[in-house]
Amino acid sequence: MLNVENINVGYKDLQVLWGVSFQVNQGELVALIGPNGAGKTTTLKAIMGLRRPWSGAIYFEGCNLCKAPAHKMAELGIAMVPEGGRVFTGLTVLENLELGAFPPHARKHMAQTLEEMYQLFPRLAERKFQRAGTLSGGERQMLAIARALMSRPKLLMLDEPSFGLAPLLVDRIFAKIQEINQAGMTILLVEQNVRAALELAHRSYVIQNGRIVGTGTSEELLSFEFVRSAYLG
Amino acid sequence: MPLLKVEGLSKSFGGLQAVSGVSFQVAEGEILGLIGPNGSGKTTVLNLITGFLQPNAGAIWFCDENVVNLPRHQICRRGIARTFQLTKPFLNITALENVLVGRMYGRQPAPSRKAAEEESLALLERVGLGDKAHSLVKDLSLMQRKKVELARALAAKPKLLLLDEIMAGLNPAEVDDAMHLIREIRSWNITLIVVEHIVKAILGLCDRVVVLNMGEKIAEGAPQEIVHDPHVIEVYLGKVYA
Amino acid sequence: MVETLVQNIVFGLLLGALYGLAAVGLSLVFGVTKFLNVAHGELLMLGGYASFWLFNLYRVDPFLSLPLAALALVVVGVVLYLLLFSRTVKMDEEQKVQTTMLIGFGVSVILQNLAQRLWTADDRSITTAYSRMSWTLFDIRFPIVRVVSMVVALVLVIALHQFLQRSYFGKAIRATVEDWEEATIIGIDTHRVYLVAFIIGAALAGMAGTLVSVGYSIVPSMGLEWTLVCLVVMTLGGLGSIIGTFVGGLILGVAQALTAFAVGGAYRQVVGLLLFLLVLAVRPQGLFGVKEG
Amino acid sequence: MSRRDIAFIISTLIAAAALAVVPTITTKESVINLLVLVYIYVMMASSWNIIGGIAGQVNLGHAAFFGLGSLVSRILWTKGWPLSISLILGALVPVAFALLIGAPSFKLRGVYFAIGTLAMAQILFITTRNLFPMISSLPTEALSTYSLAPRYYMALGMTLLTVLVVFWLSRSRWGLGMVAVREETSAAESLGVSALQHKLLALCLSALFAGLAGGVFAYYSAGYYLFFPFFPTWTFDAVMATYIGGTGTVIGPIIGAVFYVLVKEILALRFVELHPFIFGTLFILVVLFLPGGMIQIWSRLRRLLVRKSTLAPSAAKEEQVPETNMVHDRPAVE
Amino acid sequence: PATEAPAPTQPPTQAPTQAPTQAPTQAPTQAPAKPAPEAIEIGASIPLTGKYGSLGVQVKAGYELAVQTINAAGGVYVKEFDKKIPIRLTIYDDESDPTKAVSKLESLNTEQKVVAYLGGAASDMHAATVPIAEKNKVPYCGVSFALWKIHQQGYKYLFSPFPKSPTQAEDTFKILNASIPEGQRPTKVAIFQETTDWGIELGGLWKENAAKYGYEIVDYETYAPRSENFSDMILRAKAAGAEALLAVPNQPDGIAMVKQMSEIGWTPKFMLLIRAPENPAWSEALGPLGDFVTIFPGWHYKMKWPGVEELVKKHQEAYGRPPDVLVGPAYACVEVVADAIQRAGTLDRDAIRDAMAATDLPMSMIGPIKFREDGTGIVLNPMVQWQKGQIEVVWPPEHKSADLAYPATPFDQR
Ligand SMILES: Nc1ncnc2c1ncn2[C@@H]1O[C@H](COP(=O)(O)OP(=O)(O)OP(=O)(O)O)[C@@H](O)[C@H]1O
Ligand SMILES: Nc1ncnc2c1ncn2[C@@H]1O[C@H](COP(=O)(O)OP(=O)(O)OP(=O)(O)O)[C@@H](O)[C@H]1O
Ligand SMILES: [Mg+2]
Ligand SMILES: [Mg+2]
Repeated sequence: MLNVENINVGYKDLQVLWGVSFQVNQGELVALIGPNGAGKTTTLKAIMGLRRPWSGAIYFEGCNLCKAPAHKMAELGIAMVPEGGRVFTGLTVLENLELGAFPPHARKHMAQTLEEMYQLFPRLAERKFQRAGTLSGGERQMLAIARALMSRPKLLMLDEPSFGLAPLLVDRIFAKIQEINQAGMTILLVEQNVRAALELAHRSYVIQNGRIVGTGTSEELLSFEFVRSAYLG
Repeated sequence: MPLLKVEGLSKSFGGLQAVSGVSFQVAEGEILGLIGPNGSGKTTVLNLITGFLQPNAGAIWFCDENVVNLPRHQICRRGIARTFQLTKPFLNITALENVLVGRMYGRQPAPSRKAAEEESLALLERVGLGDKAHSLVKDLSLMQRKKVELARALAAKPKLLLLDEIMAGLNPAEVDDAMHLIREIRSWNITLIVVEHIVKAILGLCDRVVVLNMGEKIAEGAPQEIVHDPHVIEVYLGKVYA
Repeated sequence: MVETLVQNIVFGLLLGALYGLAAVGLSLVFGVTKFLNVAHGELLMLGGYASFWLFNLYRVDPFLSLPLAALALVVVGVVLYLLLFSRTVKMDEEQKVQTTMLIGFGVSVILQNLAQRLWTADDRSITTAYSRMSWTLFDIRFPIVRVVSMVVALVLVIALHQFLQRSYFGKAIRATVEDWEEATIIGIDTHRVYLVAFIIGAALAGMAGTLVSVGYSIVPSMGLEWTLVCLVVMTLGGLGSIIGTFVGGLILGVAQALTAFAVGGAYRQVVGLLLFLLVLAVRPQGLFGVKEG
Repeated sequence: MSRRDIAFIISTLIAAAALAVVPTITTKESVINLLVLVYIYVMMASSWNIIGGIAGQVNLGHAAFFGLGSLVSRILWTKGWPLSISLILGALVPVAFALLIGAPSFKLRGVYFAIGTLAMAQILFITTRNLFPMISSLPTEALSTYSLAPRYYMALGMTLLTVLVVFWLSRSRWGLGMVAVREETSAAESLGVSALQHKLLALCLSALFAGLAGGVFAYYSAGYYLFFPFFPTWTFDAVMATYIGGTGTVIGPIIGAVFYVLVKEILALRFVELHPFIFGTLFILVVLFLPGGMIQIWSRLRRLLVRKSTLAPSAAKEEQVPETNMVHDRPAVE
Repeated sequence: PATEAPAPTQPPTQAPTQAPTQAPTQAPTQAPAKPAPEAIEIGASIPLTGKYGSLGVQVKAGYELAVQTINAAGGVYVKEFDKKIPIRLTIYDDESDPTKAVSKLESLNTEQKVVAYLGGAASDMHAATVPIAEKNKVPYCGVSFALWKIHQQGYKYLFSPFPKSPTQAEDTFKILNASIPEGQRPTKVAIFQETTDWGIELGGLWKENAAKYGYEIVDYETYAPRSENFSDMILRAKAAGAEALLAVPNQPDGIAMVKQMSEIGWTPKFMLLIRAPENPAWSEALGPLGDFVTIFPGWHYKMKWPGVEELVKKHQEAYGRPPDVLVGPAYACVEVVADAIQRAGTLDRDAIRDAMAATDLPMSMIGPIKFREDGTGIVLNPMVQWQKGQIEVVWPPEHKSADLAYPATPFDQR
C-alpha cells in the first residue's frame, strides 16, 4: 500500500534521511522506532509531502506521492497525527474536529464520525467549545488523534501518540489503535514507548541516524541485543 | 523548615476549577513527584508557583516568603526556575545564548560574560547538547529544545527547579539517562518538583509523590504507596505498577 | 444647534462607513494571511480610478461600476499574490508580517508612480447628476450618494461576515492562518485559501475606492493616508473581527465629526486618535478583539 | 571582548576616520550634504533597531522622538541657547516622552503596539502642525555664515556614538536580556529578566538617539517646518532601512540606511522620471531574495563558496559554525 | 539625470554629458577674455511626484517652454563673452519632500554650478528651499506661492513675480466692489482657514481688510488640511447667513467642500477658493458644481499679453491642451532670469542677483515685472472664474474674457 523507495531528505544543507526504504501493506500495523533525532518525524513529513525528498520515490496505492501537492494527501486517504499534540490553538475543540473532516469523502460523514470521537474521548465532548490552546497537554494529544481520525483515512500515521499521556490513557489509546487497525485501517506508528509499540505492531523498522538499520516482527527485533539495550533500558 | 509550602491553592478559568484547595510542602533536597491524569491541574500548579498565573486563593511560601503576586522575574531571582511543557525556547538565537540568558540573570548572575559562557557550555555538554551549542534553536528538534530549556533553567542557579514532562517522548533507555541526570541535579543542592507520566521515572526518582485529580489532591506519599492506592489506580494508573 | 449636531453625526457616520469598508479589506487579509499589505491604500486608489475612468469615458454610473472595479482589483490581486506575496506564505508569522510589509511598501511606491504617470497627479472625483441631491428628514440632510455608499458598505461587510462565520471555508481560512503546515496535513490547499482571502481584500479595497471617488476625491498619492486610517480602524475594532472593524470605522467617523463640532476642525483627527488610544488602554485587544491566551 | 568585537570597533573607527577626511578632499557640497542625510538615516535606523530589532517591539512612532528632538533643539537653539545644551535637551525630552508612554504602551502586543505607537506619533504630528504652522528658517545673518563642515562633523560624531552604543548594547547583558524578551517574553521572565525594565530601557535608548538625530537635523537644516520631522515617513524610512539591512543586527541598519538613501538619491538624480519604479522594484527584489536583509549577502556568498568547495570538507566544517553574537543574522527561509 | 532644455527637435530628457545640440554657431567677433562656457546652467528642484505633483508638472512645462524659446534664438547674450550662450536647465524631482528638495538644490549648486535657481511649487516647498538659495548665494526666482512671510525674512536672493497674500486679500474686496453694485454685494463673509502658514496669513489678511471695504466676517473656521468632512463648518457658515466663502483649500479639500455644500444645500453667492480649482481636473471632478468659483491664479492663457498666443500653441503641440495657470508665471521666471543675466553681462551670481533686483521688464508672459525691496513682484493679479466648465478671466477689465458671474446659481438648480 505504502512504498517508500530509497529516499534522501534533508533541511537546507543538512541531510537527515539516507536512502530510507520500507513498505506498509494493506491492513498492517507497522511501527517505526528509533532514538531521538533519528529522522522518524522527517520520514512522516516526507510521506505527507511537507518535506520533498531530494531523491527517491514514495508510492501510495501506486500513486507517486512526490508528484502530488501536499494538501492532496488527505484526499488520497493519508492522515497524520503530528508530533507533540499540534492542534489549531485559536479554534475551539469542535472546530478542530470539524476541520479534520476536510477531504470531501470525510465531510459527508462528519456528524457520525464526530459522535464516534466523542465516545472515544469523552473529555473532548466536555471541552467542545473551549479554545484548543487552553487544553492541557494530554487533552491536546487526544484532540490531535481524534482530528486525524475525522478524515476517515486509509492510512493513519501517528507520531508519538502516547506523548504526554497519563498511563491509563496510554493503555486506552494503544487499545484503540489496535482496534482501529483490526477494523481494517492501515497504521504507521512512530513511538518511543518501544515495548508497547512492538507488542502492538505486526512488523517494525528501526531507524538510526537517518538509516533503516533493522526490520522484522516484534519477536525478531526483541531478540536483537542492540534493540534491547538501546530502547528498552 | 520546608523550602516550599503551598497552602490552599485554588485557580479557576471561567467556570472550570482547574486547581482547588491544593496544599503540599517540599523539603530542601527532596524530589517531589507531581502526577495525575491529563488536565488534572499539574501544569497549572507550576504556573501558579512561578507567577505565570495568579491564584484565586491560597498562599505559596518559598523560603518563608509569600511569593504570590511577586512578578515572575522576582520569583526566579528568589530561586525558582522551571521548564515548559510546551517548550518556549528563544528560537532565533543559539542554544548557548539561550543558556547564557539564564546564566547572566537568574539567582546568581555570572560575574562576567566569559565565565558565563564557559559555565553555560558545560551545562549544555551535561544535558548532551554540546555539539549543538552553536546551532540556532529553531533548527533543533523538540527533544533538543527541551534539553536547551533544562540547561537554561539550571543556569539560573535555582534552589528549586520545576520540571514539566521533560521525559515525554523519550524511549526507555533515554529515560534512564534522564533519571540519572535528575539525580545528579539533586546532588548539586537543587530541590526538584517533577511532573511526569512515565511511572518508571516517578518510581525511580521521587522521594514523595503528590497526586492530583480534577484539581484536587487525592493522595500523597511515598511512590510505592501511591502505586498501590486504589483511587490512584482507578483514576490514573489503570493497573498496579512495580 | 441640535440640528447641527445631528447633521454632523450623520456625516460622521457616512464617512465612518467608508473608513470601515476600506479597513475591512485590510483586516481580512491581515487576519487570514498575516500579510500586512501596506499597499492597501494604493489598491483603493486603483479601484477609484477604475470607476472614475469608466464614468469619465463611458459615463458608466459609479454604483454600476462597483463590480467592475472589484473585478479589476481581483486581477491586480491575483497578479500581486502570485508574483510577490505567495512567496511569503510559508514564513513564520512575525517574518511574514515583516516581509509583506516591505513588499507592500515597494508595491505602493510603484503603483503610486504608475498611477501618476498614467493619469497625472490631479485629484479626480466622480460627480453624477444625483450627487447634489439629498433626502431631508426632520431638517436633517441625507445625501443620496453617501447613504447609498453606506448601504453598499454595510451589505458587503455583512455578507463577508456571514461567509467567514458560517461557512466551512471560513473555518479553513482561520485554520490556515494559524498553522499552514497543519492545515496542509488535514488537506487544505493553503495557497488557494491565501489567494482567495487576498483577492477578497483587494476587491473590497477596490469597491471602497469607488465610493471614495464618488463622495470625496482620489489622487495617486492618497494611498498612505488611507492605509494609515485603515490600520487604525482595523486595530480599533480588534484584529480578526470583520464586524468589529466596520464598527470601528463608524466610531472613528463619528468621533471626528463630534470633535469638529465641539473643538473645531483642526483637532478632528487628533481626538479620533486619542479615542483610539483610550480604547486600547481599556481594551488592549481592541473593541471586538479576542484576548490572547 | 572577543577578537571579532575588537575587529568591529577598529574597523568602525577606521571608517569614521576615513569619512572625517571627506570634507577636506572634496569641495562638492552635494556629497557632504548627501552624507549628512545618510548619517541621519543611519542614526534613525540604528536607534529604531534598538527597540524594534533587538527588543522586538515594532514601534511605529519613531518619528515622534525624532520630531521632539528636532523641535526642542531647534527652538532652543534659534532662541539663542548654546548649541550643546539645545542638543542635549533635544535628546532628553524624547527620553522623557518615552518614559511617559512606555509602561502603558507595553501593555499592547504585536500589531496593537505598532498601531498604538503610530497613533501616538500622529497625534504629536498634527498637534505640532497646528501649533507651529510657520516655517522655521535661519535668520539671514546665520545663513550668510552657514557652513556645512561643522554640521557634517557633528552628524558623523553622533552617528559614530550611536553605532558604538548599539554595538556595546548588543554585546552586553542588557542586550541579551532584550533579545530574550523579544524571542519569548514569558520564558525570559521565568529566568529573571524583567521584561518591562528591558523594554523601557530599549525604548529610552531608542528615543535618545532618535532625539539626537532630530537635533542634528535641526542644526543642519537651513529652513523647515517644525512639524515636518514628525511626519510618519520618518518612521517608515527608518523601519524599511532597518529591515532591508537586517534587523536585530548592528551592521544591518547601517547597510540598510546607506542603501536606502544612496540608491534613492542616485536614482532620483540619474532617472528623473522613472526613479520611483526602479527604486520600488529594486527594493522588492532585495526583500524577496534576501529575506533576512542585505546582511545576508555575506552569509549567502559564504554558503555558496562552501558548497563549491566540497573538495575541502574540513574547511567547510569550520565555516559552518555560526557566529556567537547574540544578535543574529536571521537565516533565510528556504 | 537632468531634463535639459528641450530644443524643438530634442526629446525632453537627455543625459547632461551631451553638449546642447543647438550650440551657437556664430563665431565670436573678438577674442573674449575667458573661454565662454558652453551653456548657462540653471536648475530647479520641482515636486513632480507626491502631493504637489499636479502643480510641479505645470511649473516644469513653463520652464521648459521658455528655455526652449530662448535657446531657439541662440540663447542669452552675455557681454563678458560677447556671445549668445544657450541655457541648460536641469530639473530634479523632489517628490514633494522638503529634505529631498534641499539635497537636490545642493546638488545643483555643486554639480551643475547653476547661476540661478528656479523655484519649485507650493508654499511649503518654497519655504524650505529658499533658505538654501540664500545660504548658497544663488539667485532664486520662483512662482506658485503667495506666501508673503517668506519675503519678510530679509532674504536677498529671493525673487517672486507672483501675486502675494496682501495683494490677494485687498484685491478680493476691491474686485467685488468694482464688479457688483452696492446693495447686491455679498457683505457677510465666511472664511475657512486652513491651518497652514499661507492659510493663516491670508485668512488673517482677509479678516483685517474686510471692514475697510464694507464686509463683515460672520464665520471664521479653521481646519487641518485633508479633512474629509466639512459639514460642521458648512452648517455653521450657513447658519450665520454667510453669502461669500473665502478659502485656500488644497484640491481634495476643495472638492470635498463643494460636494458637501451642495449636499447640505448652501450656495454662497460668491466663492473664492484659491489653489484647488487651478487645473482642469476641477470641472471634470465636479461638473456644474464647480462653476462660479473664482481663483487668483497669477495668470491665465486667455489674458491678452503678447506672446501668450504663441505659448498656447506650443503647449497645445506638446501636451495636447492649453497651458495651465502656472505655466505662464513659470515661463516668466525664466524670462526674468534671462533678462537679468543679459543685463548683468556676466555669469557671476551676485551680479545676476543685483541685476534681478533691478528688473524692469516692460513685458513678459505675465505682463510687466518689477520687484519690490523684499523680492515680491509688482505684477498683475488677475481673477478668473469657472463658468460652464471653462475658466474665464473676469479681472482686470482689460483682460476680461467674461463678466463675473454673480450671484452663483444655487447648486440644486444647476
Ligand atoms: N526544521 C529543521 N531544520 C533543521 N534541522 C531539523 C529540522 N527538524 C529536524 N531537524 C533535524 O533533523 C534530524 C531528525 O529530526 P526528526 O524530527 O525527524 O527526528 P525524530 O526521529 O522524529 O526524533 P524525535 O524522537 O526527537 O521526535 C534531527 O537531527 C534534527 O536536528
Ligand atoms: N488558560 C486556560 N483557560 C481555560 N482552561 C484552562 C486554561 N489553562 C488550563 N485550562 C484547563 O485547566 C485544566 C488543567 O490544566 P493543566 O494544564 O494544569 O493540566 P495538566 O495536569 O498539566 O495536564 P497534562 O498532564 O495533560 O499536561 C485543563 O482541563 C485545561 O483544559
Ligand atoms: Mg519526532
Ligand atoms: Mg501539563
